[in-house]
Amino acid sequence: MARIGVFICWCGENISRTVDVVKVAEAMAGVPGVVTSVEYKYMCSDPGQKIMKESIKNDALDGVVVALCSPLMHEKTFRTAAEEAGLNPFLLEVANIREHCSWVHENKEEATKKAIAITRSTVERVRYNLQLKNITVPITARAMVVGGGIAGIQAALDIANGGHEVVLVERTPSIGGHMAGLSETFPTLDCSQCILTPRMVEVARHPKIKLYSYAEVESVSGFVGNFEVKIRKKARSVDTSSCTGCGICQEKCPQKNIASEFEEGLGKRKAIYVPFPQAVPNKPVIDRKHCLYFTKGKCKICEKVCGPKAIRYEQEDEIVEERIGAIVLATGYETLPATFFPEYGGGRYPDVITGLQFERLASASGPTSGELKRPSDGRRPETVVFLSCAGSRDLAKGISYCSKICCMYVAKHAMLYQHKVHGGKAYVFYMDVRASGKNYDEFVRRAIEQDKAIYVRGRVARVYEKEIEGVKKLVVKGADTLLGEQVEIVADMVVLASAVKPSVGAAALAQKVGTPYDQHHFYSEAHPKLRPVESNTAGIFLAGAAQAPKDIPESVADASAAASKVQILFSRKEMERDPYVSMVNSDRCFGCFSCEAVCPYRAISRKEIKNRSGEVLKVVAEVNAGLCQGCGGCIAICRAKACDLAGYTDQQIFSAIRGFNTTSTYEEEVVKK
Amino acid sequence: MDIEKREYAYYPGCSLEGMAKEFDIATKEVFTRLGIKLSELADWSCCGATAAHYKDRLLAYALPARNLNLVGKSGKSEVAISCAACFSRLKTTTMQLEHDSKLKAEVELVLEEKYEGGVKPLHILEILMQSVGTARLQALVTKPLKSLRVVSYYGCLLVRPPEVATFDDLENPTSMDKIMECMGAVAVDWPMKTECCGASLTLSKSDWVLNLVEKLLREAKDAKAQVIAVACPLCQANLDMRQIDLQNQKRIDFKMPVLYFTQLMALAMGAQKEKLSFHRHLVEVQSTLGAYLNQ
Amino acid sequence: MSMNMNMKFEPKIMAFVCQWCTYTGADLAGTSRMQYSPYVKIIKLPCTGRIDVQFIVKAFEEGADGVIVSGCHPGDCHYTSGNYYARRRFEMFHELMSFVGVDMRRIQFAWVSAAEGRKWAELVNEVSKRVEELGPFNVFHALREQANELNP
Amino acid sequence: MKSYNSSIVTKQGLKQLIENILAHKYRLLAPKKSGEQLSFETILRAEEVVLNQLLRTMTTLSPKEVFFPRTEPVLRYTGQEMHDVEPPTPETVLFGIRPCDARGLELLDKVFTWDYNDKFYLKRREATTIVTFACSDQASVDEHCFCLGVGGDPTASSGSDLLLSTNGDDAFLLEVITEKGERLLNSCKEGVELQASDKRAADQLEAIKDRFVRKQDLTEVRHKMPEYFDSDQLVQETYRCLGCGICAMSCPTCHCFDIVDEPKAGTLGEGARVKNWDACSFALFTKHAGGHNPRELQCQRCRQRYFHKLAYYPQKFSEESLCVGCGRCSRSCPVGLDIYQAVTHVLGKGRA
Amino acid sequence: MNSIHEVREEARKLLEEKRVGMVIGYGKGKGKKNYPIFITDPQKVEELHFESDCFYNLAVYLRKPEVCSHGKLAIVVKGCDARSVRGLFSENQLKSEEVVMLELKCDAKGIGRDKCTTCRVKNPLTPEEKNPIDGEIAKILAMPMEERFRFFAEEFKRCIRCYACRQICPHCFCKTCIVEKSEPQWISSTPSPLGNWSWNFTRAFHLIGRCVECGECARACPVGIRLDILNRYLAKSVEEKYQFIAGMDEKAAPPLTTYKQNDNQDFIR
Repeated sequence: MARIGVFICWCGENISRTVDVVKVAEAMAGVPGVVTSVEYKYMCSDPGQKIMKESIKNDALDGVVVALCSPLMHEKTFRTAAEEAGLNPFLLEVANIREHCSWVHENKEEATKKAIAITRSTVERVRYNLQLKNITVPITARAMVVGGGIAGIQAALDIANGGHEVVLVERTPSIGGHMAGLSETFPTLDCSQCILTPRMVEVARHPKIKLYSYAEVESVSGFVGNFEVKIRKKARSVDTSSCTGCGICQEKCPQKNIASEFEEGLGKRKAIYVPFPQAVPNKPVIDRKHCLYFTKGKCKICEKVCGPKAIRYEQEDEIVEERIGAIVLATGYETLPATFFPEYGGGRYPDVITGLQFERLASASGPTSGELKRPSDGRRPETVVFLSCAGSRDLAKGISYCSKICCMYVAKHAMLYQHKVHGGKAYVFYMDVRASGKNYDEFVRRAIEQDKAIYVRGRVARVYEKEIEGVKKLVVKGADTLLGEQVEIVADMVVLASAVKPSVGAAALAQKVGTPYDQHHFYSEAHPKLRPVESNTAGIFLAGAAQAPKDIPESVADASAAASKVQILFSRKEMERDPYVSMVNSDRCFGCFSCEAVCPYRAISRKEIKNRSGEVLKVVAEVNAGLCQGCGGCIAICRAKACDLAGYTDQQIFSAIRGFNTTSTYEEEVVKK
Repeated sequence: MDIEKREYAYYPGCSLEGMAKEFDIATKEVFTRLGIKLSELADWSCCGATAAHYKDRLLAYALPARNLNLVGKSGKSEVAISCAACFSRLKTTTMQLEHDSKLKAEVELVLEEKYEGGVKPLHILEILMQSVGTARLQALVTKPLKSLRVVSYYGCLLVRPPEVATFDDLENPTSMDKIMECMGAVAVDWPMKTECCGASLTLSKSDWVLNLVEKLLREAKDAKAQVIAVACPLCQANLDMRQIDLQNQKRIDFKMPVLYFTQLMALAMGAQKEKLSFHRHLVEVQSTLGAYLNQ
Repeated sequence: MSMNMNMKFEPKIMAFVCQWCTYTGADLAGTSRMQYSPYVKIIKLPCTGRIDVQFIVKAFEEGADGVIVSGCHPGDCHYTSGNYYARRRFEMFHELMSFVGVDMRRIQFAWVSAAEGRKWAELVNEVSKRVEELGPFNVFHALREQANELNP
Repeated sequence: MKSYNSSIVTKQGLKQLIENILAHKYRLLAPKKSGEQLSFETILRAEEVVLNQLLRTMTTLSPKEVFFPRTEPVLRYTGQEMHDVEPPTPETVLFGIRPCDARGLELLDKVFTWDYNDKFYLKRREATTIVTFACSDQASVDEHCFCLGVGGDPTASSGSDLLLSTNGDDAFLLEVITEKGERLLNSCKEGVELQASDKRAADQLEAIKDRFVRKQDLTEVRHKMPEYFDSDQLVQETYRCLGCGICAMSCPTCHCFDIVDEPKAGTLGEGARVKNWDACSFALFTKHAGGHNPRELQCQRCRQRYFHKLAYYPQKFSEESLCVGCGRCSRSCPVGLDIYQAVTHVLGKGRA
Repeated sequence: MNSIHEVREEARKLLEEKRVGMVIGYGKGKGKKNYPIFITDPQKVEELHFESDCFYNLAVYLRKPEVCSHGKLAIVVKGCDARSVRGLFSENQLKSEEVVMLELKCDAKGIGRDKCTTCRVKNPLTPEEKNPIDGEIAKILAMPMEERFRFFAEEFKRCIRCYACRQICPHCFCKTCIVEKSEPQWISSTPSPLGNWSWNFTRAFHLIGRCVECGECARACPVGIRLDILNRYLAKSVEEKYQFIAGMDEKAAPPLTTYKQNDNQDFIR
């Protein structure tokens, strides 16, 4: 027979005004197995808690119901108190008779009846509460950062400087990301490469950072603190340990007209190449799609000229395995290509370019060495039209969100343009100017007031080419909504601030890692306000524009925040978690694996049941308590009732249901008295 | 891509009975040459056009629904349409009634019969590009429109709204251009492909329409076009007829013939010019296209 | 049903709710002091995905006249997808229940977020009123009484 | 045994007799069509008894349910208190069972009395008068019947209190077998024309026996059975068994039951301990708490049933089998299992 | 395969080459009855038999331990059996490489309550037409709610819990059924009106998106409960709502173990 104590709170008048707490106590006293049932003015006060604690000891209670405010309020308080008194905290349940009863009902008899029912149901439930223990999970204090842009670099450095090993995985041949390709940065107009490259070098030299460039995450298994990651090192065709980075191969390579990814297609590169001079690692890679040896079977010039004999045509992709405790996803963004905008002639007119292309044109290290020239004919553009919100905030284009960084970089572009082409005209078409950030609005004002950028509030409907006096010009047709007029501008160049979207493959990576993403494939944070750099999957953290459009300062702040989350996790050898996890009765389980299908956390694995001679008798589900978050989806889908959820067992719910629907005659009489 | 069909139900629409008679004639001519039968629906009625669509939502769906049912009754599941507006109305109706059961019930009440659904309205451009294909079109050309500079004008309803008009790019349609190229002509890129001509405002706000038409014609002229190809009777009427007003009111004479694209096709395929009713156009055709007409 | 002829019918309605959205929404209704019908009693679960149809059947077996099932709106699930699976399960449950003749006005599924205290109060009132009008779930209770008669 | 008189009664007379039974407030149970089934149900109006039908079709379930219901409480509890349950025992007339069923009851009597007198069964037995209908129609016997092979007889009177059989087109022969039967007849014969007769069903219905296709004698089988305990052939014969409980539940002599505590829905702490039919073909029947099951395979469970019927019961109680040859189990088996066929087949083939 | 002769030949080969340990098929019993038979000896393949009253769903035997102990199996399948086998594949009860299906066109007429009249997988093994509302379902749908309730309650009341429906169903493969679980005992095991209702309701629910409409449950039921109507109705709903037909594609996820973000939620407030 159970020994249950029931403690009912008046909450001053909050409960007692509409619930006759004395009657509730009296009614509970008559319930079989309830050995003590008392009410008190403020149960949560020290003397109130003391009543409960003493009763736990003196009455040898093995279950406690506290009837008071919402469990979200004080469940923790009373469980801690119960533990102090020597009772397993999970043997205590809260009956919510304030938020769900006294505050929402006026009729005292009805409220009292309902309070009795709530408390009774909780008593019935608590009979079957189990002694639970928080779960401890060992932690491998080693992190993986995916993505070597500024966010990934920052996160890797912060974690490594905290004393933990970091594995940094970058898809392209060099780290640096988009930031390496930017000209100047807002709102200070300092040179992007000047601030970034020292960081890149630091990564290369850091003893705690293991860099896998030209590599991708192949698979992830395991759970927080205990991931096992397979990384595919793509064949570089160059032995990076013997290569000295002298660059002679690149110089001599005869394949020279390949559009450079780093130059956003505005410059050329060779088939063996280092993406940009400051690349980390500064080792070339052979682009097998364009290499003459790989496509035609002969050439091998690079091999011939290579002093240290570092060329490896026969190299294959290699899979390496790493044990990891936490993962930071910093896979960044890309922007919509110009071809996405046929109405602006993107792809048809070479002088309609994207913002990132403009960055390269404006960059001192770019294809024009920082001189602004039209891609079509190399002429200096006398008039440039910048279109912000190209694709962003445009439901017709399937993008509802604001790309956030464009307002600022468009202002920057207008400024840079003015600095480079004196007397040139910069028009900016905008919907709103969103410049909230330190010194941001001042920056935009400078563009308008000092650098005379002409801001036109409105959108552009069409851009088309027209030959005027023997020169191909771009006619920009739009609306000036402030004047309520249609405007037409004859320009030399059109720059689209095209929408930011997650990198290609972001969703595929999320699926490998087992973390959710939104309809645009941006990674979802666990809580938009309170847990912005954590994903819903324990041990997976987010940094930078992979989660939403972000500028550099934000990405860096994110990265440091994620790094700090990782270090909090790594600060202990073991991690404690709520014990609300699913469990499988392998005798009842017959391996249909419906649970596996519905588990959002991939916490269900398959276990073979063998006999003594090692033959597999059956395969059953097994819950990985490290991954399970306790949603209980597996239980509802299980026909055999082979699963159950600690803390919310079928038996507890069954009893709670029975407890609710039953008001014994005794209890009814108590109410009527 | 569909295997080429040999027969379609055909919905000409009111304009093609009247002022766009030549569109009807030319279309039939082209399809006959392609060996595709267009069986005109018996007892078809008006689709409601823009008028019904402005005035009465129910009527705007009930009228096309009636005609769609006729298609079903004729034993066909696809109906070919020349007029861009008719196409838009019929297609919109099929899509709307599929999802809106309340509207469907109302329409059925008006029709006094069940709306059966399952009919696919196809614009002839769609059929020519997707089922017939450029190779076959090219093969039928006997009198190529060599070096004739054509700008294709799609207007609004062939590409908008994008949910309805799905067969070509919303912002930069190319189907008519490709067909013109098949006919041997030079398909000139120009910026006004999908700009509006003013449509039915031609009666109530004729000055607006005049402005729009002027811009269109000017761009065509600037692009050195010799002729504008269209697929919509109202576009044709506006572009053609308003040139006379421009001449009268603004003293601008563009002399730009505006032809249905099937007229040009028929011509390239060797049809007799007399058959194609060029005389019905207001802007004189002979002087510009003489060389091609008299091939 | 222990209903005296001259007593008012007090429906028994059980609500199975998820702890993240609806339970918290009901708390909000409380802190906002919204007044509503006292006949609905809540059982808290981690997620609508945890709600087994067996709970609802059992509630009726034990004498419930109505049932509410409520959780996070689609897209808001704390566990990302529990409510999506639940939604399908409940749709088919709905199909089966109505096919075997259970008046589905007695069972209400809802999405009530943590911010929708008002919606919770309205939901409770609406379901309570509807079940009150429908009266006790006599056809089902009859099964229970027949079963109890077997154990005289 | 005292010999009682027989009488001839017309169809009309029989109907009157049934009406009188009802008028005397007996609870009358007889086969009645419900859905597509024929089952024993309480009769409220005489015309509900369709004589032709009950002669021709056998009920799916046996009448054992009248004495040994599929579920019945054996005690009740409220909180910590327990209360005895007295079975309701209205004076009952069980009308229209077959001679095999009546014999089945005699076999069950031994089970429910040998070490403990099961009051639930016995009180019901006591309160019930049994009016048997001999298998006297051409259609009464079908290809599943094999009572002759297990010591039964389509016209036997044992186990019955009154025995009815057809006598020409519109009349019946009514034999009084026991005093209980006589008491019933005496209290209800008002207005029933009884014409004394010296016939007995057994005498005039010899021809029915020719209808049997299953005549092989199984009574001697019990001595041979132990040899076949590990027979592969028996395994083969029962390989297709799926482990449902239809055979046991429709059997007039299967009597295993399960005891479960049933909480009373809508209450807490109240409930009853109930006795429910169980079946040795269920996998759970012999499953131990630790998970081991001594009868792991379905063929072992099947064997248990056959051996219980034909070997264990005869060893324990009498020379009779616990099978009365009614054929219900093979009639209802969804995979066509057949105790008669299995046993004759295996024995016919000799030792495996 | 086109005829039983080809099946016999294939079965002989499979057994002789030891590619399977047992062949499950139909054999001819006495009279005109056909029973499931289990052949391990290649000499005995001639006992395999097939005609219009071979109505069993043999897939049920694939989960019997004594059958499974023979290693790889071959099974004669009609449309419904094949659907069941594929359903078992999809729920990880069998591996496709462990079962050889010997497919036969079926013209079974069924027995008694024509379980085969609503069949749509006789040949080929794809649905022949859209799941029609059959008369019996229409009859139920025409009833007012309370009448429906009474109809099914009366049906279920007769249940004696022999569990033949469960035992004959290839898809009721739980080793321990929910009704055999105590603590908590969600469904009373006592054959009383209340427990019977919950039992039959729950079984129908558990078969949603899994039942292949073979009708064996209703055929087996000794007290004639119309379980088939329930299951057929649910199969129809699943097809309409989720475009899913059980046992057609072994790779397809059963509909309740998956979802779409835009699933219907008209019934949710």
